[in-house]
Amino acid sequence: MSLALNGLTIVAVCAGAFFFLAGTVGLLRFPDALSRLHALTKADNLGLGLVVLGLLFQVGGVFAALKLIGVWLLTLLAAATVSQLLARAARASGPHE
Amino acid sequence: MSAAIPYGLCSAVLVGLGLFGLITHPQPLRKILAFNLIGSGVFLLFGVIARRGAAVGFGGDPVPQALVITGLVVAFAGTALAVALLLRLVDETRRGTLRDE
Amino acid sequence: MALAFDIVLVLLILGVATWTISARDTFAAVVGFIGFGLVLALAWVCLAAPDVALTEAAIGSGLTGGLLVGASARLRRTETTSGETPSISLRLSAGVVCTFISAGLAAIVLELPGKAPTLAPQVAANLAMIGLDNPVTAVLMAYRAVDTLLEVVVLLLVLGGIWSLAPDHLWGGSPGSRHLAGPDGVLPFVAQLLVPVGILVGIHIFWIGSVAPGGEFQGATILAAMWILATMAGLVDMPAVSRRWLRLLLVAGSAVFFAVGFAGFAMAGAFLAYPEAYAKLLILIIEIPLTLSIAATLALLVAGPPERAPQE
Amino acid sequence: MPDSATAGGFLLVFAIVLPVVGALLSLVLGGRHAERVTLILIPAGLAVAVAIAASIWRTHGMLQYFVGGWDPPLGVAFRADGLSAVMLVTAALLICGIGLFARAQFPSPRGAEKRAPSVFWTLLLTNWGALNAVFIGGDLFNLYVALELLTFAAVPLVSLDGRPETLAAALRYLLFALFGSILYLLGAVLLYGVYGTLDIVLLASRIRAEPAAWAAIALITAGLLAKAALYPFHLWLPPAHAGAPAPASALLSGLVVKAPFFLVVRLWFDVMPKIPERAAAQVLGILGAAAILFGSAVALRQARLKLLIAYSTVAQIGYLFLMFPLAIKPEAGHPWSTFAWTGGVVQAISHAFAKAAMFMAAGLIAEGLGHDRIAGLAGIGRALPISVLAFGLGGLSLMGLPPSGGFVAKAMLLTAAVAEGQWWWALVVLMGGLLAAGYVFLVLARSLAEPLEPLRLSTTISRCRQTIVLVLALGAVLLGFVPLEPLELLQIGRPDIAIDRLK
Repeated sequence: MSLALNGLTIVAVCAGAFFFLAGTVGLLRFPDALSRLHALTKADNLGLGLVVLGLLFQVGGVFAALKLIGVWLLTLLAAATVSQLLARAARASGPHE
Repeated sequence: MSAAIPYGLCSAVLVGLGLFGLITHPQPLRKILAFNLIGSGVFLLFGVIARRGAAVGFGGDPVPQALVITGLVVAFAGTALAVALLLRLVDETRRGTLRDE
Repeated sequence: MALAFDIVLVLLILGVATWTISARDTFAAVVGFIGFGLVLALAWVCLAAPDVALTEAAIGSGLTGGLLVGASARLRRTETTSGETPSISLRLSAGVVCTFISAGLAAIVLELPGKAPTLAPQVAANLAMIGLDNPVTAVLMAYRAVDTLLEVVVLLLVLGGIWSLAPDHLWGGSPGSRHLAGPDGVLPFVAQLLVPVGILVGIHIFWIGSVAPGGEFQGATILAAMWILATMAGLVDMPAVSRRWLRLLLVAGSAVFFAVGFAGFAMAGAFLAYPEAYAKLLILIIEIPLTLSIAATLALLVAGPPERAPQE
Repeated sequence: MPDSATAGGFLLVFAIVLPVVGALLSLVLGGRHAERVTLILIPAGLAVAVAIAASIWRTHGMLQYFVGGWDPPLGVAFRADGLSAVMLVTAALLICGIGLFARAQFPSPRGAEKRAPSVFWTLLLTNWGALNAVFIGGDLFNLYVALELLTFAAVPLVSLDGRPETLAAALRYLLFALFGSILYLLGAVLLYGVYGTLDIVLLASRIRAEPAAWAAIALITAGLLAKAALYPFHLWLPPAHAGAPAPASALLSGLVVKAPFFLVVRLWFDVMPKIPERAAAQVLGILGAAAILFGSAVALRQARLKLLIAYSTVAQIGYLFLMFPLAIKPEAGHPWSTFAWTGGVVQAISHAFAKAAMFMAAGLIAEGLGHDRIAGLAGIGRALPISVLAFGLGGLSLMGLPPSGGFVAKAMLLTAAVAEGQWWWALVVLMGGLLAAGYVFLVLARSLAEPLEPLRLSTTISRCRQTIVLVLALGAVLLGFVPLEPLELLQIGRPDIAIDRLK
């Protein structure tokens, strides 16, 4: 049983790490601010979600699991806000990079 | 030999790095930043010393850990005062360095 | 395996630190510093100091970072004038000196006595007397309470020092400019969502400080951050610094601290001593106003000197 | 060395708590009341300081207090020996003089709270509390917090007038001071790592001659020197001390720079008496000598009175550090070493009085003239005779002419230097005295000269304020008449009491 759980964790966390990597590549390679943000926030939110999912198989109690999900939700909120603000700032300062 | 050794070496390098920044950066804000790096190095060294003192079921000696918390707060206070002084100075002079005229 | 993780983490810390020092742009350096603080918090976890990790993340990275971001954004306009870089010979000699210092320090670290001195047994031996389970809180609030008391005074003093930088006609006014909440603002929406959660988290972290990692400084920092967020979103406005209630809020923590300290003369025979039966209660009585005072002080420290004239 | 709290130890708590609580009270009540709170607390604080000194004198032992009843190394101790007592009383007397003097400059009128007076009075109290905390601190980390308190209380005083020059001076001061704090803290951390305590007395019994201890002490000393503005760390001092308002300059130059010096003395004579460090002490002496010669020479070339006095502070700080090569001896208790040690401490006290008087006299002169250019001083000797007299009397002490505290101090240093065969320090002391005479007479000659046109003061300067300044200057002079007896107070609590051999 625990072997199966460990396996699920490894798969989920690795998948999460892959999305992080993809997001970072996007950040570095995409041409302008908006598409960089697009790559980064989408990929990283999914990546973190997968990592949290992987860790959920390992926690002992319901409370700890809720805490982990809470962390994910807060990060989602923060990422969404910050990318909104950044995008507005980018649009306000013009199309040049 | 303990697991704290890498962090001890890290703290030594941080102090040197911060000092380098302090000497070579002319802008006051970068100097303030460098201070914070040196401070982090010093605190980290204290943390290593605390870790070495693990005993009676504690992961580290709680006294240095508590002192680091106090130190962090005091360092923040110093940074806040320095930043406020700098911003006011820039407002007054529109000039960002400490150079004499 | 654990050692490999430590080494990777250390390399990461040093990499971010080098970036912070070497970045050409000040703003980039500040962003690097915030990242540095977060990675450093991980190091504190590895050093079995979760209380410090929380403080580092909250104050060392969060508040200091926020302060520096604000400052560098305001300095951006003037930065172009100060583009001069130090001469190569200065950089070289500084590099040599700093390498020497780092090497010396590293040698001392490696030479630290094999049997490390520790006060942990003494801390543990008296823990039951105070009724706390978190040894770090016990050190902060009992054994070395006088340090904590002076530290809170330091915070207040620096706040007074920052206020003193206001021009005469703004003395007593409110810090920062008024943030107005736009109708379609993202920030007000988030703030309305996040502030209540943040306040709960702050209180929780303060409250568990007696038994688990956490405490008044960490909790207060989160509360302060929520206040700052609410101000930035335009939900609340920074009060005029001459307000009596604000002054009372700022001083309440240290006042109660001093009061309990003096009561110690009568109850336990020494300044800042707690009678055994009431130690936990008395510490709580100090900590509640102290947390609020520290939170207010930290938020106002970030807000800076008054920038708007007081309304008569 | 007492190993438990002593009777009367609670007085030490009050020495710190009274001013700090006063400052908090000022913050709550509003700036209008800050002055009143200060003036009420000054006699109380003075009484506490005198009571501490009297208690030490009577019992012939140190006062000790364990805060919260927790013994070191777990808890924090406050301790006062003879040296602490003398510094506490000096600080209280000077704060008293500065407070009375500042009433006219920082009045608190009815109505809305004013910025400068509220800040000044609150910071005066905080400085006092921080100074007392330094003088009686028994724990290196507690002392770190106290030093930071002192720095953060001192820096805003420099930029009180908000001009760009003083803001820059304050920022530079703060950066130097923060640099000093970090070095100090690093040293303290190393000491804890090796010896497991930060308590000064426990450290003294555990410390051994080994690289880590040397490094720690070098770091702490360097940090303190940056805060004490010893050459070559003096760069921040002249603009800061000259830019502050006169009463604040008096506080900064008279007392605040003495706090780190006091800690260097604590460290070298109380923490590591067993480690003979003659070569290191020579380095301190050389830096001191450089400060004397450099500071005095630059002071001679100043065009502004307050800058001249500030550079003279750089020089006079140098004298303080001449005591180290003369007093550090491998065999403790050598009679001449006690002589040099006492000379250094008397220099600290007499300079505190003399420099406070000189800065405040310069403040009055600048207030009267509307400027402090030395070239424009002609006629001020007739217009403000008492202030100029006070300046001259303070100058007497700086030069080391009898009768003055400065004379006693410098004579003791000279004697020790000659007796120990380190004649080069004697030469430096004499040179410094000559240069000091140069810059003091320069000012006096200009002040006493006949003006080309009759001098009209821009404001009237009250006689009362001039008298306060004169009293402080007389204090520096009177120190020259103090017989050896109270100097014995200085020796209480020192491990090597050798004063008997001197008699």
